[in-house]
Amino acid sequence: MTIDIQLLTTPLDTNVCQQWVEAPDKGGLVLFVGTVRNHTQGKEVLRLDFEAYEPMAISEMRKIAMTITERWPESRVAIHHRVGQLAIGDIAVIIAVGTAHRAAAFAACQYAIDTLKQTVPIWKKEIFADGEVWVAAHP
Amino acid sequence: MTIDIQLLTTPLDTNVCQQWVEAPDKGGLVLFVGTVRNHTQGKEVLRLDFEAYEPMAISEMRKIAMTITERWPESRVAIHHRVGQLAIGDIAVIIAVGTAHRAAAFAACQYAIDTLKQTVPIWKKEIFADGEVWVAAHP
Amino acid sequence: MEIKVLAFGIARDILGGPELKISGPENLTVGRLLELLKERYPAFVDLTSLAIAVNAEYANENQPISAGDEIVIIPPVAGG
Amino acid sequence: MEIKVLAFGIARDILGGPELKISGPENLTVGRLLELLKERYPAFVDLTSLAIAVNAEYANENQPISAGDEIVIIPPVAGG
Repeated sequence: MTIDIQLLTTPLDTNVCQQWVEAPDKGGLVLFVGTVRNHTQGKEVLRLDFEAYEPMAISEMRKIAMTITERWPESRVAIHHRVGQLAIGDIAVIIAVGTAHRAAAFAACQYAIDTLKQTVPIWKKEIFADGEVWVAAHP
Repeated sequence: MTIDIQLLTTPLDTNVCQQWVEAPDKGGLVLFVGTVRNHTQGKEVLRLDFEAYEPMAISEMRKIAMTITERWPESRVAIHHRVGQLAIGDIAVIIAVGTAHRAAAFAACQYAIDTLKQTVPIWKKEIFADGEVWVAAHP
Repeated sequence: MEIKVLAFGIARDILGGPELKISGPENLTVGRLLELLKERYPAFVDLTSLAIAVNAEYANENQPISAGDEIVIIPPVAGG
Repeated sequence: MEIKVLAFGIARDILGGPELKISGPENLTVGRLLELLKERYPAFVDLTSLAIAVNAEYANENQPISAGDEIVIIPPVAGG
């Protein structure tokens, strides 16, 4: 196996993802780490609640990873996404890609996070002091 | 300070770089991890020896980081490069960039590694079973 | 035909619960289900997007729905 | 004027050591130093590139060299 897909309720670990994609023939690793920011459009965020339609979230993340291994052969991919209640600074997602050369690792990692945000059925609700809002739900 | 530049003879640590660029207002972190590959152009590599013209290597890495903080305001940057004798799989360089949004972090991290390979006075010698060669020295 | 529809995120808030039982014609399609949902819950019209997953795969509007399918309303996703 | 030139990487191998003492004219420039080096060590001509750092900064060919400067030969770099 060259891909590792996980949907977790516990804190994510960059080392675990990095170790998954390391290999003696992989000279370039690129990791994207998405964390919970403390504000959005000027408003202070207290926390974020993530939920997923789990079987489909996993299968859609797997599709992204499989596409990467097809488009950039010999790559290794880890995608870990967290669900549940996250505090400011917590890691929501880690994507790690290892390839022989760095340009492919950058392109594949960016493809993965861009696609994840478009296709993977995960939702997040931003909690403010005066209310809450489902992110991206409304134009 | 928002930049951390290090030239080290000891193993590099992704966590240290990640923690440097984490901040409550940084939602996207991109890390590039460059490791020693076990072959180059079909030949098996036994190990790599890195050396640096140290004061200039540090000042050129600092220029890269300063350019990033100017071009992508409010970014945080860590660049750690190792020197000395490295085995297959060892990490030679880690570049971490944290920004509010991910597109800037990808662009800045790629800019950093591309520029580092062009300007920073660090040299590496690949050691094969039957000889050794200074990388990139000859056309 | 009675089908069960699951909902996540803002779709669950709009339905007022994680599950909806709906009576539709025997030859129900994904497109017709979306129309039924928007008729009954106009708040769905205001969303950035609205999709239906059938058995954990995105379904196009022409796809027929069978009694045993797992049907899920997918409001705009926001992972990462 | 006698100046001291430091060398790293393949430049050190070409010089046969990390340091070279060289006698040049009083109005020595970086460009003239590069010419002197290539005349004395033709192996420098075969490199992908060759630069000179003066006091830890890349120097252009017109830059004059003074007696106290730290002069370093920079063969093709390969960090990362």
